[in-house]
Amino acid sequence: MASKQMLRYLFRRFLFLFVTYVVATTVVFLLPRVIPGNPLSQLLSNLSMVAQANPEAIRAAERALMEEFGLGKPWYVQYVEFISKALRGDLGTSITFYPRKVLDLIVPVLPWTLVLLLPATLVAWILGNTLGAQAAYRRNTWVDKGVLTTSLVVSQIPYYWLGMIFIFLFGVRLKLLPTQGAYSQGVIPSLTFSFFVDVLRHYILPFLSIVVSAMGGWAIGMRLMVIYELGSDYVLFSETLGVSDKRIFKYVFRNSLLPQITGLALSLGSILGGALITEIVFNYPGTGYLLFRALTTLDYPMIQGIFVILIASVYLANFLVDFIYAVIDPRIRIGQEA
Amino acid sequence: MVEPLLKVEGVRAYYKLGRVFVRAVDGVSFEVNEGEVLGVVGESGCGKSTLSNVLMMNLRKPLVLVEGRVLFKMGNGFLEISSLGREEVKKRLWGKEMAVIPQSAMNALMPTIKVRKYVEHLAESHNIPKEEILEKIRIRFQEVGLDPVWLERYPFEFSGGMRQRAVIAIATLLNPQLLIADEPTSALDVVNQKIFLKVLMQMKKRGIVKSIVFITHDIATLRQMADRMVVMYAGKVVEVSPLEEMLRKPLHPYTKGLLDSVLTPEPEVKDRGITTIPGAPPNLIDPPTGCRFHPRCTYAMKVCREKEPALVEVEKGRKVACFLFTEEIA
Amino acid sequence: MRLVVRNLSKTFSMGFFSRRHVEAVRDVSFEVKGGEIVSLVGESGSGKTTTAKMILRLLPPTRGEILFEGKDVWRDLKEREELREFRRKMHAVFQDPFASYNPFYPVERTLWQAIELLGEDLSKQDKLNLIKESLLRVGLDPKDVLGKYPHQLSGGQKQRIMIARCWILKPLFIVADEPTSMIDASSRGGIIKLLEEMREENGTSIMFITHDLGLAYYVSDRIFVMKDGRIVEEGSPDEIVLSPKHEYTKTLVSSIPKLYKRMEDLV
Amino acid sequence: MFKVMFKPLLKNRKFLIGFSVFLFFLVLGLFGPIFYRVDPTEMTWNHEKPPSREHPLGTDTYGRDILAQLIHGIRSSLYIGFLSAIISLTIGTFVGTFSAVKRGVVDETLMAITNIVLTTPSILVAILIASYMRVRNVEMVALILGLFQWPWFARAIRAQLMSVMSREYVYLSVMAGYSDLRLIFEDLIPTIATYAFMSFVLFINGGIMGEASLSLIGLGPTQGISLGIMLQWAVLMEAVRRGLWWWFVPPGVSIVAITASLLVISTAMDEVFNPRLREE
Repeated sequence: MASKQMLRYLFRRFLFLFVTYVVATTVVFLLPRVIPGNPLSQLLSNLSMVAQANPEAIRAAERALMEEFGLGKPWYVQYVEFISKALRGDLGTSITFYPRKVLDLIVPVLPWTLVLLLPATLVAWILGNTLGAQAAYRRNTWVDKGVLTTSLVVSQIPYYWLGMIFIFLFGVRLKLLPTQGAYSQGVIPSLTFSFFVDVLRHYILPFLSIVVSAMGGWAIGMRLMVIYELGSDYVLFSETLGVSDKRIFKYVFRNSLLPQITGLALSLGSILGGALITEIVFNYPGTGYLLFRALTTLDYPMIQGIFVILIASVYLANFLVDFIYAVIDPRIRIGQEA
Repeated sequence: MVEPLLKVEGVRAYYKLGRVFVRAVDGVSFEVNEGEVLGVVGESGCGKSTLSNVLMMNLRKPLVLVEGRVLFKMGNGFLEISSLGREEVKKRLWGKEMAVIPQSAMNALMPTIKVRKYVEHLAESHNIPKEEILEKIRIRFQEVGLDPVWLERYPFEFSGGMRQRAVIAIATLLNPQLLIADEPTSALDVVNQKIFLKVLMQMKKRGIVKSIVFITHDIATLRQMADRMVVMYAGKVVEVSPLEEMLRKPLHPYTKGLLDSVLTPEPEVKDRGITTIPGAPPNLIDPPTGCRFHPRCTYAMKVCREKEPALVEVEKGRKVACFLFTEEIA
Repeated sequence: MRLVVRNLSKTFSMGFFSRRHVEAVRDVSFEVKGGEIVSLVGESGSGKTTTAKMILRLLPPTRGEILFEGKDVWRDLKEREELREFRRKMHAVFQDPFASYNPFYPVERTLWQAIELLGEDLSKQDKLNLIKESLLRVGLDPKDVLGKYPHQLSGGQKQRIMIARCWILKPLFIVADEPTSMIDASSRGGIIKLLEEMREENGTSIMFITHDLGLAYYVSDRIFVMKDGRIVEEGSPDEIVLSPKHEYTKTLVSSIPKLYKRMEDLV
Repeated sequence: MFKVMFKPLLKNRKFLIGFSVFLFFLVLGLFGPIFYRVDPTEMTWNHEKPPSREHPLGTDTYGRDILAQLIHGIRSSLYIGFLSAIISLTIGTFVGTFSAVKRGVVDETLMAITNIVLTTPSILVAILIASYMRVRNVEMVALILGLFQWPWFARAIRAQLMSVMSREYVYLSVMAGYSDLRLIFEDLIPTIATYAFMSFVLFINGGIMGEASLSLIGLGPTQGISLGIMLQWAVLMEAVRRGLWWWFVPPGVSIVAITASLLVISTAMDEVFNPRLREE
């Protein structure tokens, strides 16, 4: 199946994403060093100002910070150190949780984010596209108008605000579902059925807030694509040949879905951003929550580490989407511009 | 003798745009006979493409049938397809009894599946066994000069001329009696145009299709294959004549004007010179009164402005809608 | 010689990492005399439009030279005034009457542009009169045209206004790039006649760029047949059409449907 | 020219609804502070009171008036939205135009950069940049947001310009001796104007959303008030779990209403100007 053209396409995409990733990590490296007022040295002086609390720990953190960012060395040495460490998986040491390693702190929270984000994104994508296609197929009926109007509004609701509303309605008012965390406080994670149910009950509201508000955007985009496709030559020709409506709709759905796949790749970043903030609203123990704590305590090594990993995962997901696209669209598989 | 395959009787088909109507096909009557190639000619905006949709009863809003009947020969009698709904006509006739070769054959095939798959879907829609139809398409592909291995390819791998031939092969797969070709050659270079015409004529010669309606603005192309001509102007049929007679002696001034504006690389054309019909085709929302051609006609008389000429047989097999002929007779 | 084209070539390069080269025009040479009408005939992709753009100084050639009135179009026109002079003397009518007008302006903008290019010191009223005269000259009633937007006029009318633009400029050379291919057959003759009259009155040389051998045969003094970027045959219309030499020209001539002869090998 | 452009819009119901809603919030943000003269930062002893005659939208933990906060918040959120939209539009137009006009290596380099920024998760980078700034004023936040919104616009502008520049009327203007600058102003800009306006509307949208996201995690403007900052305070004070709906509902509703109305405006414009969507 995998033709030469497809491999070439995938290699090109990989190369591009790799270059992009190097650029992004370079930006992560450069930012604290070029922003006016040098935030790092400011952090240092902040630390020494509050040093009366625990001078020992503060000094250790200070050393760590100096070490972490290689301050005092020429910038290119710092850069090489940063990159080589990152490649070895060494993302540095946290300041807040000194002396724990950043990577060790991130790894346990990542699964929570993945478990929330991936299913929610996929479900929203599938539901939104189905809804949009149905609306386009019934263009100018009340179904279409209803879907379009609702989608236009719903797509503009930030995930986290919908989360707030859900917490208030289903958690506070109706008391149906828990309002925060990934599982009840005091419960020790275990592989039991009751724990699973507990996790599921905590999962519903954050999951739904992402699904509902992400769906609208896909529905709008898909509706537009299907409307375009319905007017295309192959649809008109198939009709005059007596190809069944059901089959034609399948054609249209399939061809409209292709650009939506690219759309998914492009919006992964903003979906991730929204999901992270949703975690904060739900006190959900994922990466977003960890990032929030790092931000409030100015734990720069941790912030950097989280970003190096998050950006990498966005690009990885991007590549996966590219791969799927190449498998589905023969024009790429066989090597013709779409 | 000649039997009609399709009859169009007093058809008016308008586009409804808000409160106004575009009278694209406005009181048109003619027949398509069995075994003939009927050429429909006219300038852009005269209603020829709308006519192809009317022949199929492929009416979608804003296009509506206002008046008239379209009859298609089924068995021994005629089926009034204009009284059926679009879905009904589609189910009973499209693909099987009548098929279209569209203007843009370039993109007419479903782009993201293999041609074989598409043909299988076509079979499925018509409840025909897959094996049977695959066997048929292999033969049909060879007949149009395509190697059957191309069935395993995607449409975008085909060149323009090949796509056009694949479209003919697929459109004629269920041996429709009537084939409607709507400006099928306009996107092709001349060499491929000729190949296309050859393939099309072979389809008829082999009896795969009975009759062909060929819609175009290019009289020189029609001249190669048409038996009779229908000349359309501003939503009306102005002349129906056998091709040779029309070339020898065009009746309607518009037909004459069209013929005299044809430019082909021939010494006769150079000697004849090229003429222009003054003015431009009218707006079909508010067409001129009387004969619609009168503002551009050098022979226009008073009656042309006031009364609408009917399409009347003036010689055997020749009809014209012009007072230059009918007034004398009357 | 009004126009001399020598060894003209154009190569397009595409792609950043893996460069691909497309030779659109290869080593094309020809000459056009004053008052002569020639045609460059070829199918799409033959390089005829690229050639036209290079002559019109819209696209720089990769190699070769174009001499217009003895001056190299791409090398000798240094001064702004020299360039304007060239633009006045060499003009064009394009294929697509819809794309020839910016939809945001009334159609007469194209005529005001010509008057401005003319650079003569006229009063506003004189200029307006000139515009009206030019419209009358191409068979249009100024009343029907002035103040109208492109979508309100027919293709034939728009193409006539393009010729009115040329009439204002009275250039020495007109490149007519498929001027009749997108308008109705019934108005084609008028456009051709107007261009022929430009030659009669001002000795303008005209070069038709077309895929339509019928048009070329009808109007030209000489025809150049292009294929894959090269001129494969050149000659008088009768030579090209009645006794073609090159294999490609033969196929081309035999493939074109004629009005007075039915193709024998069709059925 | 503008008459030709905007007349069909005024007949489109979607456009009118969207525009009215947006206008309402714009007027509220611009003139609200003049008519509702309550200081949004003034603390009173009325803590966390639900809506009443005295405080139409209630008060927060410090007894500050929510309606006053809302009006001022709308004002600065709109300001940030506009500012970031102008920044995005400027960068996008510049990159797109330069790419289309210069072609060749310039084009390829610029497009490579554009694609890199397009693939980069912009909100994450915005968070990262903001986290390093100890003091952030409203303009800085707008700049951070504006810096990452432009790529898709630049690509679209480039594509449109490339297609326009191969149109005959541009050649004819060149042949009439137009200078590059005159060509840009008379022929190129009007062609991309409607698209640019639609994009501008969506950029405002993105700016408002982005500000809310940044503020919610404490990276918004360090001074003043915005819709995002209101939400941040509500989250910090656990307003949601304590059922203080009047605190977090109004800013959220305002964000959704403003951004949705902008989206409706651009959708309606697309329907009017995009021939493929027109319903004949």
